[in-house]
Amino acid sequence: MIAYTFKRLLTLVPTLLAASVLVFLFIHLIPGDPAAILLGDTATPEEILALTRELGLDRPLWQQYVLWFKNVLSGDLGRSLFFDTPVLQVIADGAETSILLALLTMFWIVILGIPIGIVSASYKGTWIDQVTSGFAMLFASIPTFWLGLYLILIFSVGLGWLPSSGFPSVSDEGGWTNMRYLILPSLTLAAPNAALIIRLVRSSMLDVSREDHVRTARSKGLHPARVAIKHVFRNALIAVAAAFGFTFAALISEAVVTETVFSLPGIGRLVVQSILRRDYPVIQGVILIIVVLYMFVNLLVDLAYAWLDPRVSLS
Amino acid sequence: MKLLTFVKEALEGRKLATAGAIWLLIIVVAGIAAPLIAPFDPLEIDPIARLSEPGTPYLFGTDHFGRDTFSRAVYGARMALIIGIGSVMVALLCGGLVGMLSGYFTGLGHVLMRMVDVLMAFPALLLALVLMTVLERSVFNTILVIGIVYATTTARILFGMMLKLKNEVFIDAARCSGAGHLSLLFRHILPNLLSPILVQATFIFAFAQLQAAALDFLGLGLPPEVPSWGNMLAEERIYITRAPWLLIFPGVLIILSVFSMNLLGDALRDRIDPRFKDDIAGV
Amino acid sequence: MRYVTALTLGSRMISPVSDNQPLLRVENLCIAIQNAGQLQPVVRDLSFEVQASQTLGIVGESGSGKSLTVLAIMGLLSGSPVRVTSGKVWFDGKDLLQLSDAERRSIMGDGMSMIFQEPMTSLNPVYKIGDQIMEGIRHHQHCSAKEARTRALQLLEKVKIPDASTRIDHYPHQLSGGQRQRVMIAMALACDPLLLIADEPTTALDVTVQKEVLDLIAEIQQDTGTAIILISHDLGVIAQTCNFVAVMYCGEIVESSTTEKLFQRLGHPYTRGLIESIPPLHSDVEWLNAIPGQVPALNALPVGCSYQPRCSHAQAQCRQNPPVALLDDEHIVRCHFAQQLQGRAS
Amino acid sequence: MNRDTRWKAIYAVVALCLAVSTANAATTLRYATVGEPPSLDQHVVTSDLATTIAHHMFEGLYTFNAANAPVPLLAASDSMSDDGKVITITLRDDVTFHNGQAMTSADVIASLQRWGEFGSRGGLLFGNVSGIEATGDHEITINLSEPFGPWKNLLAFINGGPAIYPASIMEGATKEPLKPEDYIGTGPYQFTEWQPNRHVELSRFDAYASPEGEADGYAGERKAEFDSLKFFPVPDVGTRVAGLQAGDYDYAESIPGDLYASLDADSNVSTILNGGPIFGLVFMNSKEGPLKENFALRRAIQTAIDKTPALQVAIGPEGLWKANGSFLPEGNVWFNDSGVDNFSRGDAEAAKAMAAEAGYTGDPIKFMVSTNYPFHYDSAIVYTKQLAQAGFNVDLQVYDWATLIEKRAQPDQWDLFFTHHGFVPDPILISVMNDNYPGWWTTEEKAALKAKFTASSDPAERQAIWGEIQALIYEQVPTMKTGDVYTYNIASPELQGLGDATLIWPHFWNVSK
Repeated sequence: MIAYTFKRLLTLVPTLLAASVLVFLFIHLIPGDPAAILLGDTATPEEILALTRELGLDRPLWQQYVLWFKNVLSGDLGRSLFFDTPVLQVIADGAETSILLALLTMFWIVILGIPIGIVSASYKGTWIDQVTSGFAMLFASIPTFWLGLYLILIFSVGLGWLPSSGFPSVSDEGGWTNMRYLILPSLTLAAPNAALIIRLVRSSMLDVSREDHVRTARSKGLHPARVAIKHVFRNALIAVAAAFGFTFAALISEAVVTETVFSLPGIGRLVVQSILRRDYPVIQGVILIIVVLYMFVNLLVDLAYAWLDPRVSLS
Repeated sequence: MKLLTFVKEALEGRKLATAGAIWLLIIVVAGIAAPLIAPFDPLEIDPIARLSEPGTPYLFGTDHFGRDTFSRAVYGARMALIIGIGSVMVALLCGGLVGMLSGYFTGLGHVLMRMVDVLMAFPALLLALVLMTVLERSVFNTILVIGIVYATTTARILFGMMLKLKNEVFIDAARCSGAGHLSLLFRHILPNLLSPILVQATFIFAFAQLQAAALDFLGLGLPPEVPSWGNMLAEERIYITRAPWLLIFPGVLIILSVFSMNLLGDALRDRIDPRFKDDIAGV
Repeated sequence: MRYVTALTLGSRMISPVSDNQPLLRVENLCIAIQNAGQLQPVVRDLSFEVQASQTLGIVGESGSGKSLTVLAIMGLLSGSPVRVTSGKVWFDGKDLLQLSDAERRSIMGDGMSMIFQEPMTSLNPVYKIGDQIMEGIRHHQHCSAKEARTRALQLLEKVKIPDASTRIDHYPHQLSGGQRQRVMIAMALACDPLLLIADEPTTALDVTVQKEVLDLIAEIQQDTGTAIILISHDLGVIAQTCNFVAVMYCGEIVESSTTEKLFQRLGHPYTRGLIESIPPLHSDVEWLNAIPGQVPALNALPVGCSYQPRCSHAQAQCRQNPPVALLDDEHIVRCHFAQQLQGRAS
Repeated sequence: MNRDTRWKAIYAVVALCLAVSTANAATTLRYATVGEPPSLDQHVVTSDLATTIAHHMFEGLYTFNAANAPVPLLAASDSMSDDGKVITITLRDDVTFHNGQAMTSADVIASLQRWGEFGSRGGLLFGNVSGIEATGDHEITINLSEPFGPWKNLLAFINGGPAIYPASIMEGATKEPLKPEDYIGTGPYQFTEWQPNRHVELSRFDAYASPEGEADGYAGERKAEFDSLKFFPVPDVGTRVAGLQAGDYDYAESIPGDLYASLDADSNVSTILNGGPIFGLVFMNSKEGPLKENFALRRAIQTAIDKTPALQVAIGPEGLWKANGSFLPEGNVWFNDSGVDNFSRGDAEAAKAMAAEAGYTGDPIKFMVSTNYPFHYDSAIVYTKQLAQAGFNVDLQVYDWATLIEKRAQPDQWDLFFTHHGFVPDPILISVMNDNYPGWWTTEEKAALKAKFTASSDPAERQAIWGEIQALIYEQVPTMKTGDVYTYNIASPELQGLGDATLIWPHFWNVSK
């Protein structure tokens, strides 16, 4: 397993290298001069030129890349043009929000998506199944930001139950009760993804339930719920786990929108804001880290896959 | 024609999916005949009539420019079609070709699929965001960007299908009877892939609507003057309480259309050749 | 030891020689399949009995309804479009069809258990075989994991899995087909069932392995005295293992007898067809006498005798429902010409 | 544990709980801003957002009273020589920095010098300063090469202005904005922390020495009632409104005009108008392209536009905008009506004729606008329609703000662009007066009037010269004013002492909850 993980990590290297070039290129193709934006309205062309030089933005692109990548390897993602602090620190500041948001969202996805999917599959063809599958599909069809706007309107402005926006750190005053700030955003984010998991659990369970070994399990006289969970769902989990990598990617994408709607100080909003501010080092850093994270998650998914399915051997 | 019967068979006995298909038909008609249906010019500004409530003559009310929301919604249907069909075409042309060629010529395939892997490591919206910032806001670029994002998944899926098909007996038979690469790919293999491609296309169409709306919301999608449902939501979102109709109508239109497309895609997928069932992600 | 069976054909009970209550008695069982809103009968008015410690073989081509019959007895039809429409299944003094689901499940895998056709797919790939055997034991006997494991180990040894103490922790994919079928048998035997149903247990196996598995089943029968229903499309297999045979065609029993008598005096032309299509072992055959034609579709059953369109002896008379003929007190045939044909048996 | 220590422990726990509960009861003002400020260093940053936060911790020598007149803040008094070339400023001697040091003339000199050399608006004043020196512990002298009228306004305008920092911080400080750890000022609140994207927090400065006198605009007594001020970036306006209504924020800035009526009627929300209006400006390219030196064509464009419908569409309710052609609003000392007849004629026919006469043949006119500011975009849409009716071929180019800023620095990229300007107390601070500002209006007529304008320190004379400059703007049209926009903010009704309107930036001294 360790050897396999190591090997997989090695195969990530070329992908990562290619991704880093791509990230770098994308960012430098963006129109907009960071120096001009930093200096604001009243800057003279001379001042802009001076700052451009100071930031090293006047060198050939490949030199900038080599320099950047060398620094990345030593753990230095550069300094934010906007905050004038190390990029890593800017990202770390946003990481708390994004990680907690992702965890809470995953929590909803799992506690909503999996049981509803199991129920839906167990009552296949009945009204229960039709209602749950119908709603799952409906929720997968709602634009995230639209849902978020209405959740704020109903639960924050209308009922006053939950905070509308922002997220004070859990290390600040309020401690873990600050998690209530993440309830609406995480539900918004979970809705389409839980819907996806419901449908996936349902369809893989239906596939598995047609398999012979389920009949064997039933012939042992086991309770249908036990058959559904231990034999059908457990095997369906293999396909579901494989989809979690995809869910993770969807989560990151939709977090960009959700964090914007709820003004959360997370990495998703950081990307949008940094694009608007032309804060190249931050955009590069965030995207690079997300790409690495995504590959890492995919590795975890593969490991989980092997762990869930004894037929898959890691070699 | 074969595809039409395929769709007809898929919809048999599925009331909700049939209702969805009818709704989509309405959207298509509205989109094509927009100038005939829309009572007003969707761009005509009328400061006096701004933020009028739904009623006559403004069926869906007006926005803060005093533009008729109903007319904009009708033209929005046209834009939804353009975005959907455009993205599907880009995704299928780029992704489909890459996927098919990679699956057919395995040597080349490994290289191409590695490149697809690299692109897939970028989460969809993030990739779209960065690409949109590099390019400028325009209908064409939006289509291109969304198309490229889904081209990666399409390439993957078609690659998988090709690997399965390539070893089927009838392909061997055709190969033995002297069919060339081109003829094998397009005369023998492609027809077998048409229905799964159609299913994939419905899902891309549906996702493209959501992606386009998200890009519009972030201010990085279609040019703001283009009447699209996403822009209508993005531009008027501060009026959520002041003029609720401005968010409800376009929002419901997006949801219904994506929902219908997903239902249709689901029905088609259930009808599809079991060989490919696992390959298509969908919702 | 003399086993006595009583088979009924149609609704008429014939010669219940038994002096004690049969272990299993199926009375007028009708099974139908839900198809586009209509109920399509698949098994019609089926009746038979199995005494304790008896081995009954049910033989017939695929589509004859033999598998559905045993699935109905087992109670495994729920969740499929197939259901029992009428009839009774008496097992151990209870009518299984009248029991609640929970009562039914308490019998499944305990008093009655089943081995399936596909050993490759009938085991759950994600659990160790030991755990799969233990699951039924723990469920029915409420014992500790340790006890269940000891029992599972004994069972594996009993079905002659080599190196059972290691194998118990293997996953199904690490075992060969024959071994998996042995595991299936071990699993079915876990709670010392009174009745073991084996649905084509050897069809998917190599010929050499087939024999080993059949021998094993026979041996277990000897040892434990469990009653067995063996289902096969291969009369040869049945002949090797069973002391009673029922031949099914189109959802009906067309002939039944002790194995011995069946081979002595062939009653039904269909049975004859089946026998002629057995490939003789150890001999080079150039062609087999396959029965011409196909099993008719359920919605296009012929009038009168169902076998009549394929039967070489068919006459106008065969368009009437055939009578039940008793060739012997244990040999029953459903054919217009039962008496005439038997003489021509080879 | 014996009896005694057990009781002690219980007391300690109770005391701790009390301490925690009072800590929780600490009053915090929660302010939803439109975004994240680039830096709070007032010398080099001109963002209004930065000043909204920073003027609670940094103070200048002067500030503005409610009538927008400059009055002493850290200064105690001043005098000027008869020739108007030597200014002597006496400093207050009771002022302490947040680091505990007392403020002396050394700090003031160091701060003014850095601002003069590197500050955004420092060059305007220091172009005329020949020397600056400490003439006592609490007295400084500024020597001017020429008399310079706007000096006190420039010293009072804290945005991009001369905040007073300790000399130790100023040592080696250049164009680079100060780091947060160097945010040391003299204001009623001091810097606590800045969590990027999350909040900027200021806390009460207990050793604050308030200026004397009744509060009047930014002048007079300053009392910090809150324990801390927290500024949260909430870029989405809908979220700012919802957040305030839901009670997550006490104050939210920059709210769209269309919501005014409903928010004003909402008893859970109070609305606060911003005193000084902002105004939109459409700059014309004086360096390149069809508009270069073609003043007649520029006037034709100006004639084609009717500003009112754009304001109606972009802002909404009547009370929140004014189709006012004077660069500074009515009631302000700089208000005048020279040239304003041409402000908003909206005469397509006349414009067509004027354009033909100016030799316009239908060349495309590139008009850049950003969607980051909805009112820019909304107005530009209306203008484009009007210009099209007058026969102009307008190529509307929509960018995000960052791209627009880059493009406008390149003379070959544009002919018109839309921006807006904040309220300023002295017209010299208006961007069109800056020769380097994109548009590059540098005609001889402008240069002559500008020289006259800065040389005078007589208020009446300066006002008259400003009138001439405004007339010249309407004649040469380096930029078109689009009208005054009164922005407003919303607050929780629990806030006491806000007043009905802010002067320029909202302030939270003398405000409590």
